[in-house]
Amino acid sequence: MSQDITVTTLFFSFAADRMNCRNKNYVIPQGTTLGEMVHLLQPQLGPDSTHWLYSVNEEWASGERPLEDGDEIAVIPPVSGG
Amino acid sequence: MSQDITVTTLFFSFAADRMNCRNKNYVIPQGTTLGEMVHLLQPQLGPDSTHWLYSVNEEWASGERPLEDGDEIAVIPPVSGG
Amino acid sequence: MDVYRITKEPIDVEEALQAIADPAVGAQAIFLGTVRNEFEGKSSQGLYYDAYVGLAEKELAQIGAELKDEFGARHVVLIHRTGDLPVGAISVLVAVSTGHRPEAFEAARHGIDRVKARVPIWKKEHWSDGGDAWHHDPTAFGLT
Amino acid sequence: MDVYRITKEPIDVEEALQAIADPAVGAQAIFLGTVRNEFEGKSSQGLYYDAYVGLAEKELAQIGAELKDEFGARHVVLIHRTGDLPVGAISVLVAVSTGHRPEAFEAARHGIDRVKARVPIWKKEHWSDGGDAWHHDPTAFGLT
Repeated sequence: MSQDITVTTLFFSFAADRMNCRNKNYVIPQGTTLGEMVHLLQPQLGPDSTHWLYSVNEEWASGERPLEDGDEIAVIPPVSGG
Repeated sequence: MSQDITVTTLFFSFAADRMNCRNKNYVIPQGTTLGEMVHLLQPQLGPDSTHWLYSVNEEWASGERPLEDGDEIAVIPPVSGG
Repeated sequence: MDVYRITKEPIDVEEALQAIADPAVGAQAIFLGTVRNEFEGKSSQGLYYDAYVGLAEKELAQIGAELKDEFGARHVVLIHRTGDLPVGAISVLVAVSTGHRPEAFEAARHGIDRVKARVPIWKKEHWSDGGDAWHHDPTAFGLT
Repeated sequence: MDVYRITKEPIDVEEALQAIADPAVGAQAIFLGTVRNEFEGKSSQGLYYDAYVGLAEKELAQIGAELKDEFGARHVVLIHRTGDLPVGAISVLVAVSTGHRPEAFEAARHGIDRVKARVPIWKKEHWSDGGDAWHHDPTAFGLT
């Protein structure tokens, strides 16, 4: 039987504008992958968000990564530093 | 009838070492060209000096240039700034 | 010495020069990005920079390690400023020191290119006409 | 603002940054040449630089004009120091500002290359073992 976990998600730049917030907690089923989480966010983040980068706990992460309770996910739209 | 003119010649780097001085005045016949002057200096400056650059009155000059009274000639061995 | 930093404070070029100094070094290359008064022909009053600080500093350090491996940089300083920056302010500094000059230019050039391409930092243009626009936002620059 | 100077005084990087500042500029590239503690594997205590000051400053200005024409540099600073310089001292500074970064690197790179190739300045190595040698002197480095 799967338990739920809580993850924190950070939004930056125009992703924060689209979400109307800088960070948000989500309660999701244990075993959820990062890719599934992104799919969950996509309606509000926009269709381009599947091409963006993501990190978990300040490390770049791919869609297959299983999420754990307390993870910090960051949504990284195309960067524009410099 | 040709008169004599006086020119000042400046030496730098190892050219100054070879000449044992930083500058020297020469009395030469009017109408002498820079190339002829370089030929005159060559025994002491060394055989490589014909490949060096020269300036007259702080402007790069070629061998055909006729020298005039009071000219400042600079002997420019290969540069090594930086 | 190496410095990898995201900061709200003004960037201090002198600090970077001290960090990359080394008696074995003959060449130092420094790149500064500064805030322009226009972008693609439209007048701007300045930029706002947002960053994911933790990951950004890790990525700066990763880029610094690459510059040492690939171009023989002896010391690397990568600093990016965040917050509201007026026209003329330094937003980013790349400073490297190397034995000779070709590597210095190579390292600095790849340094700024990689910072711009990979580090999680975002800029918003404060247009002189009052509007704002995040760079790379498809809706902000008529890209959609 | 442009600066073309041969000087016995220490080179002031901050002065150069002020000179190239401009609200229309997004990129600044600075190259510093520093005195190394060795040359081709032989330990050195420092360098002596000689210059033909009048012609050297004219040539620096000529190179600056070329960097503007060829690479769109808006401001150029070219300063070379002369006299006895200890290890670690800055011997030469090239600073340029441009609209964008590729031209900044191109201009700075060609700036230092042309200064080294064309400006009447000469350096003498003060070896740690006590000897001296002018660079490019065919007798000094066993070239003959």
